Amino acid sequence: MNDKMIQDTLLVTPALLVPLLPLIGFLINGLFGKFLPKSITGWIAALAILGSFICTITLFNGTNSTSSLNIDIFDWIAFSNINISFGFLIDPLTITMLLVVTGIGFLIHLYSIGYMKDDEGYTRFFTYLNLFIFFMLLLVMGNNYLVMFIGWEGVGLCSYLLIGFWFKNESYNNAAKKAFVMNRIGDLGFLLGMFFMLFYFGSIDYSTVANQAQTLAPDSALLITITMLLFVGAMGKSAQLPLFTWLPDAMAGPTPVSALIHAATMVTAGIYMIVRSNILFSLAPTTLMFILIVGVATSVFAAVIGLLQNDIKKVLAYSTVSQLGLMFAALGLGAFSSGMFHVVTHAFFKALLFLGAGSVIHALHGEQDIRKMGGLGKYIKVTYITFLLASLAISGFPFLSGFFSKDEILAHAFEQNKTVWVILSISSFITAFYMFRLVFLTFFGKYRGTEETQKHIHESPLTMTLPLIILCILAVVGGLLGLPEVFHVQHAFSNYLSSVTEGSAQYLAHHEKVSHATEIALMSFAGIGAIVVILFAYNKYVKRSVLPLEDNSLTGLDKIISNKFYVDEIYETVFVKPITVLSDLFLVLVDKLIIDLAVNATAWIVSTSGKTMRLMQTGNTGFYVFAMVIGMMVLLIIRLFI
Amino acid sequence: MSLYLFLTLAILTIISALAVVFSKNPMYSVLWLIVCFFTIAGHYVLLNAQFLAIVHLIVYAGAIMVLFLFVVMLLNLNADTEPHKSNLTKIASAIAAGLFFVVLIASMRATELGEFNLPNKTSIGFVEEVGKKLFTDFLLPFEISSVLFLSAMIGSVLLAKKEKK
Amino acid sequence: MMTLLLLLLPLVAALAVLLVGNKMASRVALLFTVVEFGLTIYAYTIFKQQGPDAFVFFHDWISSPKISVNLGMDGLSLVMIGLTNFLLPLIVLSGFNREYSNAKTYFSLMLLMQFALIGVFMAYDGLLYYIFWELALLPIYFIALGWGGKNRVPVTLKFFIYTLAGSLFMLFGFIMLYYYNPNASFNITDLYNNPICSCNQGWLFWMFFLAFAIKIPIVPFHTWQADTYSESPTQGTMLLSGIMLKMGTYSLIRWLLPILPAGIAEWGPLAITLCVIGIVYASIIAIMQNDLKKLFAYSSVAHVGLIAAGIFALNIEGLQGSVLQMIAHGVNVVGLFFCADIIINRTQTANINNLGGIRNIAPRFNTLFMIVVIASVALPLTNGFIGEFLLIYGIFKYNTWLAVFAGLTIILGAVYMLRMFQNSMLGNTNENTQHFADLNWSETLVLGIIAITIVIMGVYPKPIFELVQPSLDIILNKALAK
Amino acid sequence: MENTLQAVPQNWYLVLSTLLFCIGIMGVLFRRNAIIILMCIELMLNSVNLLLVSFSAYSGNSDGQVFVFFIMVVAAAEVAVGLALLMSIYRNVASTDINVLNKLKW
Amino acid sequence: MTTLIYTTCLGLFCMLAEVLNLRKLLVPALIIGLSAIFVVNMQQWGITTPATIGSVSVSHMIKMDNFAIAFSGLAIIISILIFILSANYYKDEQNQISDYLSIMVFVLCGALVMFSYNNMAMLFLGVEILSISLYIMAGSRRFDTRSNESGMKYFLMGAFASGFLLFGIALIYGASGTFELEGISKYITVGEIAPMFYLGVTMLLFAMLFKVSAVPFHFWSPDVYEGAPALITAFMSTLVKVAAFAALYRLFSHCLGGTMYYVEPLLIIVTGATMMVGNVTALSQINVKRILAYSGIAHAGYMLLGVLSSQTNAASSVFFYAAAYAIATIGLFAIAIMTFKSNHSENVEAFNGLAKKNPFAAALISIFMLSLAGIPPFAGFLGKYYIFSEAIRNGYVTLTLFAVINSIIAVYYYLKVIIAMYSQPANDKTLVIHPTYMIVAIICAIATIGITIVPDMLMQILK
Repeated sequence: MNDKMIQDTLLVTPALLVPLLPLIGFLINGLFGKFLPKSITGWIAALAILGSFICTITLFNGTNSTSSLNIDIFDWIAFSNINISFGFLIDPLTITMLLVVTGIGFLIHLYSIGYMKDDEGYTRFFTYLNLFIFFMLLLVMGNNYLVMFIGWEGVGLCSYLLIGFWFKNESYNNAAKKAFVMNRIGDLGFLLGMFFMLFYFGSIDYSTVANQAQTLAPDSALLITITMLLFVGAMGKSAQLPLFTWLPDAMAGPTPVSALIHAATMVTAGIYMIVRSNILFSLAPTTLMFILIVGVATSVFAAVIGLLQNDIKKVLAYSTVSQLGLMFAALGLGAFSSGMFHVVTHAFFKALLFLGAGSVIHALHGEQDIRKMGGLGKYIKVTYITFLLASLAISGFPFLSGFFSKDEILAHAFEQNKTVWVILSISSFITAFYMFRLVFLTFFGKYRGTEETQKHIHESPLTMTLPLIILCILAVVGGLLGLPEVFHVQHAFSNYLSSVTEGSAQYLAHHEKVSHATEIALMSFAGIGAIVVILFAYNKYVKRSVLPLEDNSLTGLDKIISNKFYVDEIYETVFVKPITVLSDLFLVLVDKLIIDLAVNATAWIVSTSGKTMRLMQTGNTGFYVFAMVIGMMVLLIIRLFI
Repeated sequence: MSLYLFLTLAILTIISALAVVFSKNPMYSVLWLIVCFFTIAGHYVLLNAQFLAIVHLIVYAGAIMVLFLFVVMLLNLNADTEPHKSNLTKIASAIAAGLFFVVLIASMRATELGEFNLPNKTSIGFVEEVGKKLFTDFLLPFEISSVLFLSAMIGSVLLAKKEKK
Repeated sequence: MMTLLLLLLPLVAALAVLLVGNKMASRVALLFTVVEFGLTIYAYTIFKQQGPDAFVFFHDWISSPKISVNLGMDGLSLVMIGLTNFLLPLIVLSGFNREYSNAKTYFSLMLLMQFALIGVFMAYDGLLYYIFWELALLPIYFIALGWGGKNRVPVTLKFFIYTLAGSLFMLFGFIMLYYYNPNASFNITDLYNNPICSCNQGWLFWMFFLAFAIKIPIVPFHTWQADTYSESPTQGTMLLSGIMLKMGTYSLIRWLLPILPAGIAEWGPLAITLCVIGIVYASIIAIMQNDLKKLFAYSSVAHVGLIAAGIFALNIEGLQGSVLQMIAHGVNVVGLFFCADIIINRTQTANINNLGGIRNIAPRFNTLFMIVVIASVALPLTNGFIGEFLLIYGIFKYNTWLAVFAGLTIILGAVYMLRMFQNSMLGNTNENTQHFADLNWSETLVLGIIAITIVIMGVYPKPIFELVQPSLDIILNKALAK
Repeated sequence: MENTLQAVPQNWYLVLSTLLFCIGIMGVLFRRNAIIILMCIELMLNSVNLLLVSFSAYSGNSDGQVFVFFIMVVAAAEVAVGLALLMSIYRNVASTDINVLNKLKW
Repeated sequence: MTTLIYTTCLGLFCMLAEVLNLRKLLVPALIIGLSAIFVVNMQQWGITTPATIGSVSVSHMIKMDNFAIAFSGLAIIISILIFILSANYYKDEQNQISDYLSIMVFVLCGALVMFSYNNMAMLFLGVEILSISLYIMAGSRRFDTRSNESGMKYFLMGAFASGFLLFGIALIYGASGTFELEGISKYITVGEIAPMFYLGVTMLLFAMLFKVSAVPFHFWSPDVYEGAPALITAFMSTLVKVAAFAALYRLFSHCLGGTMYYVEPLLIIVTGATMMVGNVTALSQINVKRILAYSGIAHAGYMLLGVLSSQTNAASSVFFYAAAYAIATIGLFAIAIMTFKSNHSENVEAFNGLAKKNPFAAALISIFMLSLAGIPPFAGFLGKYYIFSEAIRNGYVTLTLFAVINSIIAVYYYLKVIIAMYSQPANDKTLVIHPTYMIVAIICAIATIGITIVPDMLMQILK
């Protein structure tokens, strides 16, 4: 047994503990939560995640960028020639995701302890949250697509549960249902993709699939089909056009949920999946092209909608969609590690933004409309500062985390396709604009709410602010993980992931790397652009104190945008209505009128002929004899002459 | 000679039979039926079944018809009490019976009863011959028919007995 | 011996329950069913050691036309019997704390049903199988007729005649098989090994398919179902949907595939298309159903349609999936109907629009109901998932587009199940639901066991795969050997 | 008399009996009076008797004639029972019309 | 032969019982006597010594082969069951009971003759003994116009049919020159067959079809069944139907088999029509006796399938079917008679709520109804199965399929009663079921299930 194997066996326990701890936390809270004091349940949940995080650190320390550890736990679906095991794969990509999930997950648990303190569903909340983490961990740790799919659907379920957390509200429930169903549409794609792999490759292990795929001709129909189907799955989960509408609605859930699930972790599962299958995707340039188009379109589309949203969380939601689009654009460009990098930095600042928004809402006792805020910077300083920094990060303010990760993507876009670069840049500027519109309207100027609420504005407790501060630090310095080579350092992040992504490099079209000078120019352009946009926003919302109009006084394009281009309405008319109509039609017309009528008509014919035939029995002997004679005659004639 | 005798008898038989059917008064019907039975007895005689002819007369004309007459008189039936069927049914029944006759004859149309040889025994219709047969070959049916009579006897008594409700 | 014991114990139990009187009936029934379940587990251990040979029971019955009491259990039978015997205690238990007029007959009929069902799964002689098949119809009919809803008479009548109609065609088919069989017997091995002229297999296929399609039911033979489900008493519905429908799918595997391969080759494509159409069709209808029981009924049509489609896909994945899904659906649907019963019993309404807010006041019920619901929308790690995964994959191997169409079930299933759950459980309470009491111990026990089973099966289905694999291999070989 | 069997073709008897039989049938169809129907049935039986006797005579086999005895026996019994039934009905409904007997139908 | 003689003697004893003032002892004595006769009957099993009276051989008249013995046994059992019922049924008519019972014994005599006849004369006499006795019994409620009507209708049509029977026999005799079954059978196999003979066979067939109440000769049976006293209806629908079928079957299996090809198309039409008319018309009936009459017609259709299959020794199938049918019907009547009495109604409503008043009786009725409907595990199912099997073996596939469809229709009206019992509210009429009725019903129920469990016991008899 060599050293590596010893090393590996030592890592199995922590690897198993990583998902197990949240599961245990879930079970304890779920089964016995009722009997435990309320305060303890939150801490149990948080500590479970902390445990996972510590185990993840152990894993991180125990491995390096080239190692990958495969743990088969048991045969799950195994008979005949099908063998799908339940197992984990620990490699740099997994560990990256694990760190994000458990790390941010822990912070958000911590935050929630404060945030949810007064909620009657406190224990339930943490139960769900732990379950979510468990599934998310399965998603990223699985060593084959089906285990990933468990997590994939599992997080969907938790998302459903958490969006509809306040289940007394009908519209929240609708939002939850919508999220689940839309995800399921994607899931069907994923499932079919798996079928293709299982059928043609005989396995759905990552490694086998990758190996088998390489035996096929690049861009073959099969590969395109598989990757397209997988991407459909990713579209659902990561809220890409046209399956994005659930994500803004998902903001119905408690804010920490939005932070954890609908910003930092679950929605990035699609990106994780594509990066995980990077060899497959790089073999299918057509799909990559498609991903690029979808990503870019989503990025701009969502950003535009974000411009006119007035709900603090909705703005952040569209921003998330937009950023996800950016990430997919990166993937579409073949820049897998850049995409992942943005996932990480995005997790930091977007989680922070949501938590900050949560803190604002907490301070205002549930007020979410930015038109009724303003001037909050004075009252809640920690929140204000962290929120501001996060906004700067997302806007691409130089040298904050978002700046680096975005630039990396933009640089790749510039290398390959100038149009894409232009569009993404615009989208990035729009982002900067609406983010600062949000910041300025919330924290600057005068308070626009009632006096009554004003009195109660207070800073959040430490359990809430601590995560804000930690995340803020990460959002600020997170970019250091991936300092570009311009700064004459190794790109730490992409190096770390290189073992995962290098396999695909050979299949990607090679583009001339932009020179360092150009890269610096690009960075400057982006940075300066962002600053200019921020200043413009400052001018508009702080200097001139322009307030967003009431919804019903909007006209023209504004109205369309603020109504999210009526996408929901279109879906309603195109899919939902027809199905309900079809349902009634099937029930009434086909089921009742055609099929059942056919059945009943048979019965009716029989019974009516019974009623008719009984009339033959007239009770009259003469008739009977007559009928007998006629009968005999007919029979004789039949026998004799026919 | 016997051919004419046969024809005469046959025509008489048919006429009297029809008269049974068409007589309005049940009494006439009964009487016509007796005539009919006599002609049939005539046929029996023609066919060398003298014993049977006698028995026939005794049983039918003597016993059964008397019974009929008795009932008809007892119930005081006459033409007025006879309910009439509608003409449609009458025509229909006549046609039906006629058709039935045609069908029956048609189904026997090819009946060739083969070369006919005069039976070497002409005495088959005599009492001795018939009696022997009846008490040897047909002994069992003969005895069994007693059961029939018993049953009919009890039954008739049971049914016709006058008794208070 | 074990075989006979397993078969006859419920019959004895049925008589015993009749004798003990109304008060003790449910308890005695429970006792017997639990013992029976224990026996099943014991049988499983024997099976593990000795294989199916340990359970062969053969006795001549009728000499001409030859019918014998030919019983046995291979893996497939054992699994189905396991399902029956697992569900029966739950079904009996679900009848606790309810008032039934003439309870002894009620529970006795349930046990009689168990007897017939076990017989169906054990019989290796065509006609014996048929007798049990028909026998199973009687108790359920009387249960529905005697204890059903107010519209029960026409509904159950339709159910009875409809299913009986199918069965009689099957009887006819069996008699034809007998005369095509040179060995002149109904013995299953003889039937398996008897190549019937493919000219006759086509219409023979329909004789059998009709019977099974009505029982399963496959669209368009399903119209008896929704009404019957909603009019039957809950235990009846559970028996019907949980186990009795599985008779149809089981029979497809056991009797149709291997005996009429050419018939399948000829008509299988039509059958599978019907099944798949049925899946989508029933799901879409379920979306707008407001009656809890009818909604579950249509969902059941969709689910069993998928099972049947998987069987007709004629590959091992489809078959394994169908067996697993039969079990899973059996467990889940019993859970669903039990939940429906709890709701209807406490609120006196089955219309989901009149419900709502139950979650607020009955958290335990909510949690368990939720688990059953997610299992029936086939979330991974619940029992519903693996079955559906394999089934759709089986169909996929058969035809990609059919699989896409069949796969719609996972979307539509989510739509109607969540709609139902939302309308009935979430939201605010109203006058119907405000006094909703949470589960009592027996209800908790039933749903708890179901929930645990759901998870265990979803995580570790391997024992079932292993158990049925040899049987399915044989059957599939026959089915594919034209 | 000896030569009847030669003078008359056997088929004529067949036809005669059949005709008589059909007249009997017609009577049953034609009349509503139960007594007359009964008489018509007697007519039918007699046609059979005639047929049997003719067959018997032409084939020189006396079985047919013996059989006629049994038919007579049965006819007598039938008439007895029939008339008894008729009497008992007449007491109840004061009619021999069979159309009165139509309570049992459908 | 001995069976017949002893039975006749028993009939005479009944007649004399009134004179000897033994009415009280009558029924027990009858039952014991019939049981003894049953034993005697079964002892003849397999013994082929020709029947004699004194020194005169009558084996050309009667032949107690296994077929006859088996059916005789069945008939005797049916009679015993009916006689058990009669004790209570006629308890208000003590001064006529011996008449009734003796006539019923004579019916049994007629049936015995019909099982064992070996000569057309015996067939004719058997049929007439049976029929004439039944005319009387059907009309035996002298002051009940329904009973009168029933008797009269039965009598008129029965006598009319007798005419055809005789005409047929006469034509057969004319062609073949004999009344003996063997002789006729030989005539068929040797040489040319006169058209007259075929007509004779057809007429004979018509007459027999009348006796089994096949369409279009079925008109009498619903009216007669409805009007006759319930016990007699039970008797008619069991013993008489069995006897008629056995006679018809015997006719074709022992004698006219060679002409099967000729009558086959007719029989197929009649069989199909009988099944259909019986089942379909029964659907809209509300009188239980009438339902059973139509059901009897339908069952006649199924049994005709057996007759069609007579060339491959379907005797055991027919026997089994007849037994299953008869037993279930008697059991049904046993309880139905009491229900009719207590409700003063013979309609289905009389059964309303029986399951609540007397669940055991309701369960028994259900068993009988389901057995008649041919649903496993009851005897009726196996009977149907055997018959269908035989029919298919003989190539009547389409006809069998038609029969299958008909059995589906039939379920509806059998369930009607069950539904009334189990789902309708009970009325306030008290229902007392006399123990003797219950005993009969229980015996029938046990038999109905029992012969399914060991069907070979019956099926092997006629192999």
